[in-house]
Amino acid sequence: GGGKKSAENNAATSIKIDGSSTVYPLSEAVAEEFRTEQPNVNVTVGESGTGGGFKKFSRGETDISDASRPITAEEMEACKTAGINFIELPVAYDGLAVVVSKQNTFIDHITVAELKKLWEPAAQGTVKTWDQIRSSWPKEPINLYGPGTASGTFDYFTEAICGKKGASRGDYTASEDDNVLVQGVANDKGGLAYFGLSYFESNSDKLKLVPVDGGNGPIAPSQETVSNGTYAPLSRPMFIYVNTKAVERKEVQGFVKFYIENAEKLSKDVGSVPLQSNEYKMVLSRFAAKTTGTIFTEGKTSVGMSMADLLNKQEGK
Amino acid sequence: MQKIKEKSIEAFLILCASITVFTTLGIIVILSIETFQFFREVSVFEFFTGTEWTPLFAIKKYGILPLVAGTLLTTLIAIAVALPLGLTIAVYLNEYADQRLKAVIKPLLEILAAIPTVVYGFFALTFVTPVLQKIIPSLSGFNALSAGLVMGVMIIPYVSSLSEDALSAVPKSLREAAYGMGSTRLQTAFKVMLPAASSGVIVSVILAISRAIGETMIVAVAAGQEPKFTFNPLQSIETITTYIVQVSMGDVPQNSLEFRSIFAAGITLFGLTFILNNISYWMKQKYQQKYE
Amino acid sequence: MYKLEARDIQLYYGQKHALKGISMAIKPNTVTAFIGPSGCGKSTFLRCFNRMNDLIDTCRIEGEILIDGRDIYKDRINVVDHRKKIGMVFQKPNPFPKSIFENVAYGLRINGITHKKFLEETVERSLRQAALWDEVKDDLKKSALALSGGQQQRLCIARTLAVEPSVILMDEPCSALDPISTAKVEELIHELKNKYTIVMVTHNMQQAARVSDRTAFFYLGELIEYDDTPTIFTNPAKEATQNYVTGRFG
Amino acid sequence: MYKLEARDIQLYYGQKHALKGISMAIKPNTVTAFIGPSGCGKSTFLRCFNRMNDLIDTCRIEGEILIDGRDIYKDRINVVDHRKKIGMVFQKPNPFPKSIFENVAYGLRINGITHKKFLEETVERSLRQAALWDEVKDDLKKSALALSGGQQQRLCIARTLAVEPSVILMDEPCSALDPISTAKVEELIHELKNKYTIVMVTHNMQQAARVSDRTAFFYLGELIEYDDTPTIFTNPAKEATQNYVTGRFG
Amino acid sequence: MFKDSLFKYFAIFCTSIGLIVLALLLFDIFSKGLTRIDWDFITNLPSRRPERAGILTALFGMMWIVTLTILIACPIGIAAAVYLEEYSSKNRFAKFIEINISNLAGVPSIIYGILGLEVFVRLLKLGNSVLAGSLTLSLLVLPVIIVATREAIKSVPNSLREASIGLGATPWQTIQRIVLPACFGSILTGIILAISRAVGETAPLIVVGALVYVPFVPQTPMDQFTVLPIQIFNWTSRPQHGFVVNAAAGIIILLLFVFLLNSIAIILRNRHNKRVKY
Amino acid sequence: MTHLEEELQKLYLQMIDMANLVTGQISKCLSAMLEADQDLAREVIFNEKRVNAYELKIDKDCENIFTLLNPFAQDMRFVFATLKINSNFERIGDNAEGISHYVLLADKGFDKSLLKFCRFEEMVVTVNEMLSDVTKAYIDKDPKHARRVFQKDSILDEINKAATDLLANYIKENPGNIMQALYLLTIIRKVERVGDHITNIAEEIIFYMEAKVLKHGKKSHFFEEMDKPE
Amino acid sequence: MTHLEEELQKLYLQMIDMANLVTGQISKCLSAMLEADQDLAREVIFNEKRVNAYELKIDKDCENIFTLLNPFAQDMRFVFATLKINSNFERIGDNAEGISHYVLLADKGFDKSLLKFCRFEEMVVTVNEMLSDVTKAYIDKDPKHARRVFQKDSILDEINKAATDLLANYIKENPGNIMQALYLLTIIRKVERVGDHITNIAEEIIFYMEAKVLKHGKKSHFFEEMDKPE
Ligand SMILES: Nc1ncnc2c1ncn2[C@@H]1O[C@H](COP(=O)(O)OP(=O)(O)OP(=O)(O)O)[C@@H](O)[C@H]1O
Ligand SMILES: Nc1ncnc2c1ncn2[C@@H]1O[C@H](COP(=O)(O)OP(=O)(O)OP(=O)(O)O)[C@@H](O)[C@H]1O
Ligand SMILES: [Mg+2]
Ligand SMILES: [Mg+2]
Ligand SMILES: O=P([O-])([O-])[O-]
Repeated sequence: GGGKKSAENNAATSIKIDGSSTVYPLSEAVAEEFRTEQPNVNVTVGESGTGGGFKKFSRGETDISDASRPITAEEMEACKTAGINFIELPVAYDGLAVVVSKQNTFIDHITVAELKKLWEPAAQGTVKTWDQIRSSWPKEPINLYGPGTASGTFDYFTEAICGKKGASRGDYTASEDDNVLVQGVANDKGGLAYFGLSYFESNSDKLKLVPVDGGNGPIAPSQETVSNGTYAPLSRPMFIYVNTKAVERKEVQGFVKFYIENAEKLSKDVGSVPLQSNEYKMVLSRFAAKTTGTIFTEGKTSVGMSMADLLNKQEGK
Repeated sequence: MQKIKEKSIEAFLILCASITVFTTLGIIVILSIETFQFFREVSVFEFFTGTEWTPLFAIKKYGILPLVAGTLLTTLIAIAVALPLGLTIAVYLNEYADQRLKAVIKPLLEILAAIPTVVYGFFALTFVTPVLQKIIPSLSGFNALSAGLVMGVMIIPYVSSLSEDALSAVPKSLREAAYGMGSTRLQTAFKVMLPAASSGVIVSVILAISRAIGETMIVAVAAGQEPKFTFNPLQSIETITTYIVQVSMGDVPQNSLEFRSIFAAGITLFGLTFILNNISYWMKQKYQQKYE
Repeated sequence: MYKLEARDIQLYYGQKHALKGISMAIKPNTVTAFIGPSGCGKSTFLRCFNRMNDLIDTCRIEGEILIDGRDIYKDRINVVDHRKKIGMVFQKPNPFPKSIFENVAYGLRINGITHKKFLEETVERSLRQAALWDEVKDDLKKSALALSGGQQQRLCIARTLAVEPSVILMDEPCSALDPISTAKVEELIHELKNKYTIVMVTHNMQQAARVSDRTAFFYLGELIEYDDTPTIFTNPAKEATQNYVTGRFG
Repeated sequence: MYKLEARDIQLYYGQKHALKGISMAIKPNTVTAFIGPSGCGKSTFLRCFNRMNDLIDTCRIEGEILIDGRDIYKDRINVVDHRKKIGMVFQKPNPFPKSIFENVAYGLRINGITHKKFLEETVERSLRQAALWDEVKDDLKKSALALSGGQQQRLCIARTLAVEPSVILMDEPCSALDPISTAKVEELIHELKNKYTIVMVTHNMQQAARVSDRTAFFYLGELIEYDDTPTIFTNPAKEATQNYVTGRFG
Repeated sequence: MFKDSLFKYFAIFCTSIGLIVLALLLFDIFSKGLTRIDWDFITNLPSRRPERAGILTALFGMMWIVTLTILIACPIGIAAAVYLEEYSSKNRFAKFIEINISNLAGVPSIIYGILGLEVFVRLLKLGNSVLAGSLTLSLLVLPVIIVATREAIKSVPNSLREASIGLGATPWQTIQRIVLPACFGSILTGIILAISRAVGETAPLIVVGALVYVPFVPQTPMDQFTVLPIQIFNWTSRPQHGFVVNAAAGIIILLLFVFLLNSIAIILRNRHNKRVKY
Repeated sequence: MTHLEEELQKLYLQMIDMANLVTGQISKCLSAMLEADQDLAREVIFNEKRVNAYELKIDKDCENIFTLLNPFAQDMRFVFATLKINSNFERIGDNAEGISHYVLLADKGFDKSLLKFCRFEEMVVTVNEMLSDVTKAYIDKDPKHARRVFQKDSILDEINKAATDLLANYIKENPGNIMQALYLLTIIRKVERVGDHITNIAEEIIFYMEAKVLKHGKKSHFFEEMDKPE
Repeated sequence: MTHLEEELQKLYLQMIDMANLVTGQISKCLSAMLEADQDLAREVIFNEKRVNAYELKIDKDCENIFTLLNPFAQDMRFVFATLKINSNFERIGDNAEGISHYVLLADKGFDKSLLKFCRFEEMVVTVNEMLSDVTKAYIDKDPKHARRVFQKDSILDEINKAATDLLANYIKENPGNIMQALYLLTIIRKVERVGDHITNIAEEIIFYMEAKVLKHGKKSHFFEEMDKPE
């Protein structure tokens, strides 16, 4: 019908991006910069969530889908049935910061095991005071804050810490909006939260960052440590998925290239963490090669793998 | 010729009126298709009796009651605020305040209904909760109480303005009768005016409740997203609307069971409002007072 | 001794001089009718007697209104208590949206009376006095709004009687009623006269002629003539009264 | 030749038999008054003449209504056109919330007449006929709602006259008016009689007595008596009529 | 008497609570956002840098959406109300519709978004256009308009209708020339209430595909769009502090827009009410 | 009982009083005449004031009822009839007074034979009967009683008609008794008039009860003729 | 002019017609008597039907006005007065007819000297004047004219009183003319009655104009006494 026709007409001058709200700032920044490059191309960016983005993507309604998690099997299936092929491109990291209130004086670092003890489903209703985690900590009540269960951050954190997606205690304070979590934990002496690193950076006056010991000693997240993978396992990759059909359009091709080339610089601007420079090269070549499909084999996740490894693995395959 | 014109106009009007029916049908169909799929995997019994709601966790439980409880709890708190405050304000504006004051205060209060609800959400979270925590130390950072309170403030104008309209519509003669019998203003307002305006007041309250039940952002921001089967207002809870907005705009894959659960939740909410509206219709019929 | 007395009443609505030096004395157990063209101040004057004009912000009043010899505007009296002694019945029947019983008991309840037996007795007595008891005695729980217009008006009278006032003010009590109901209310007024002092405003000259003992003719805020009803309607002293009652006005 | 004729009219509101075999013939240029207790079917019968009852879903009618000898229910006539010939004036003055001019011109405008001169002439003529011209001629642009009750009712009559009906139906046209306005409207009716056939419902016996040539007494949906007005009020044939006019009813 | 004055002070207290909350909110918003408002803020495109970001496209998108919503919802809502009040008989179907409409008024807005996405965007293939968004919002506000208009129509005295019919007007002539003009004031109130609600909606528009970053002003109803509340919503969830200020500034503009609509309505209504009084 | 009914009842009772009073006046003045009882005649003259007062009172009441209570139909006819009956009774009272004056003038009493001769005693009996008939008719609201008076009135007429000749003869035969004869003639004329008034009363009662205008019954074509041109 | 005013005007004009008619009847019957004009007498008798018809019509109209138009105050008094005036005129008409009958009976005409002797001609002039006074008073609504009749009425009374003695003497002197004398006596009595009726009319006019009850003026203590006990 008319919709399709108009979509094709618009395709000449516009690029549609939709999906994750985590990736949104980066895509927005790229789109903004791209305007100076090619003012005639209208790039639009939406934020209907990774799930919503993939739904549209799989129906051919968008050219590029922002995602804060890898595409799922069902979503791939949907793309397949609709005859849509995609190129999966990691563009940056989202570091997950574990924070406590400035008023909290006793926590200086935390181990992954302790985090697990704190967050695993079994902890629900039983782990209530800090001394249960580490005996040197005071017997004060624990208040946990975390992203909403429908978010990729939640999925990633639970998988990274508790070993299984969604494996988390339920009795914590959840919110979709990380600013809300900031508000919550900032005023809560017994509180602990995890959310995007950028939210810590903007609120470092109110919050205390907790270094995480993933086996190599406590490491505080920073652009540096996240980017080079030393801050593990709490950093997750962000992706864009490009429709191969759209790639046939020159402006899309140009845009994606521009995206990859500028992601390093721009992700710092918007508060996310860039990949390593070499990794961008690999991504660029992946795009140039129009390698379709995901780098994540079914069931496997991104946890604990460096992006370079993953990309290499894919190349190798 | 004229007949044809009249007939075609009527046909057009019927079409417009049936749009509301189509809308309802559309909502029901869209919710039902997915809900039907959902219930192929989840037992209806569990859904309506379960007290745990963890569709996004590793161990998935689909008991809607926590969400229903959360919805009812915040709505209840909002109404507990808006009803007495709104009615008191309505009575005050109608019976005590002079006309000029009323002409200023009424539109001012109506502004409360026009403020974007996100703003209210942050107000609840960053202002009301900390203040309340000074009084109630056990209050958690996200809680039904402050979300409900602020939501109550938001819907005050629904109650105050609409009820005030209803009170104004009560014939002057009735008020004069009450004064003539030697009633005080208080007695006049509560023993005569309010009962006489009951139909309009009920409608206003129902509208306010509907608004509160359907309200999303305030509860999403300030009440938390923790589905708990509790009626303790000091705790963080989750409402049906919060759940729907969280999932539908989150990262969950859209053709998954998790995603479908929002349709089941949606239809539950739809049913809840439906019951409520039937009750209100019934109450309205029962208490409706006609003055010509 | 007069029951009601007004001495040189001047009443202003903001700038508008609505009553101009009205003096009048009303004997107990009489029916007094106020007649006059629309807007001449009949209602305004009537409402002076129970200080109903207090409810209007712009209203200012001078002069004295005496009830049983006491000035109700000057003496430090309690308005609310005072109004209890002066019943009022309005143009349109205005029962409260409650049951018949509760309507009549209202005046007692606001006085804090809860004794069931006493309430029941008073309600019955008042309804009997208002010639309504036989028609409603089996439906006291029924909503007062389900009554016919004439019954409603009699209910309003019963409601007024329940608090045992000594004066009943009526502002066009029959103008909303059909002739049969009107006749019933008129009969009632005729009978109540034995126990109460009644003052009524009416636009219906026949009615004034029929039910009142004395008639006062108002014009442009002034009391033009006040005399026995037969005199007013058969042989008034003033030209203006004559013209008004014979319909040669304006 | 009769102007209006009703032959054995049976009218039902759903199950309720509201008019029971009413037959009546009305001569041109007369004023006919319908009297009877509330709910006896006066308004219902009046509204048969301009098929106003068509608007009520539950209403079913049998029998013939002839206007100038034509059966308006049977012949394939255009209801809307028919209503233009039968003017109607209601209990409460109900001017449209428009200017005086537009109120009177309304009937012409809905017929698609836009010729300015013609409209102006018709408006003036109608207002003159309704004895209102002198009072409003300088304010034709003023809102009709700013007029007094009596003026409003005369405006409604003028509005009716503008479409040049031959019959005017009035349903309690003075019940909302004060006596002075009532007198004016009555005078008007008295004068309009020369050009129009007037049928009016009234609850005011004096009014029926004053203005009508013939009076019909209805009771419980039946036409009890229909005769010259003096006869009805001084020497009615039926006991029931007698009882009603002397106020010995119910 | 004592209770009476006691209640009076309690009532003044209650009224003040409402007003104080309002004052706090407005103070909060204005103190955060007022300084941010300048011509650039209004004319700039969205940007990743808070200080450079503007609301041009969001503002125009909102105007598009609101205008189209008014144009779609008002005629339909009024027509529906006219049908229900003036034509349909008062039977069980009418009762059903009545309950149904107040039911629709209580459906959360995001469900309308889902409906709009399925029906307008996908079924009717309107895409993520202004039109699809307006249609969705129209459905959302329709119940409010219908309910308000019905109440307004109910308030028109029946005698006016009979007068018109009695003069030989057709039903539609009567509605068009008498009924609707007579209750125009109250209809206006309903419309404004509805539009105020529509102006602040975020979630349903996001669901039907309203975007956030749109670097152009929509030219046709088929264009993609964003609206101010979405922009505000987005800004409030950004980590950088500058965006919080932007959000406050955006809210100020939004409130100004709503007040503008409200005051137009209030003026129109007052003027109308002065003319029409029963 | 409504206010109007109360007032009508009062009027009715007053009218009965009036009727009884006037009936008494007539019977007394005639007795006075027959029995040459001057004191009785004086009483009648004195009581005429009462009759007048009654008339005024009833008139005023009728006026007030008309004005203030606006009676319709039967009620209206009742008041109207009462008004007329009242005036007739008053005139009957007038005549009683007049007769009494002549009784006083004829101070020696009337010649019994003259009275017999003129059938005056029959006249007295008849007129008394007529009065009581008409009073009964009024009290019982029964036109049957009223109708009886028409027959009796013709007796009076007959006696009256015959009287002139009879008296002329008498005068010729008893020139000394001229004055008495002239008085008697005047009195007979008055009694005849009383009969007429009683008939009028009867007519009014019938009008009230049956709404028939009997008065000037056979001449009504004039009335109709007058009605037409309007 | 309102409907009521129109009706009152109609009534007023009718009453004037009636007054003129009756004035004519009286003047004709008296002329007939003085000039022994039997035809004129017959005309009067014939015209009595007209008078009766007028009376009925005016009565009916008053009744209708009372019932249908419910007049108040002055209007009410006007109708009330008209009603009474009407009945008085009717009775005057009755008397004119009666006189005419006696004119017919006295078929040779009356003895001029007798008439002079009894001051009958003066009586005729006076009663005619009174009638025109009272008619003028009604037409002009001017009580001044009405007041004139009281003085004149006493002339009639005086003549009437004197008549019995004068006629008795006459009879003694002219025994052949007994019948004429008796007729004359009857006629004089009737004229005196006419005078009374005219006075009543005058009283009613004054009552209507000035709202004063003159009737039985001096006897009003009775009336007040009766009023009290109620
Ligand atoms: N609240 C008010 N404010 C200002 N003026 C008023 C007010 N109430 C009445 N008036 C004016 O005072 C005058 C007397 O009014 P009032 O109501 O007493 O008249 P009324 O004789 O009872 O008339 P009606 O017969 O129409 O009831 C009128 O001119 C009226 O316009
Ligand atoms: N729309 C209707 N549906 C059902 N019954 C009706 C309707 N309209 C009138 N009636 C009934 O029909 C009967 C006659 O009503 P109508 O209005 O003609 O009475 P009316 O004589 O005009 O009374 P009123 O004097 O009170 O105006 C009443 O019993 C009334 O209840
Ligand atoms: Mg008044
Ligand atoms: Mg009716
Ligand atoms: O109240 P009514 O319709 O009978 O005048």
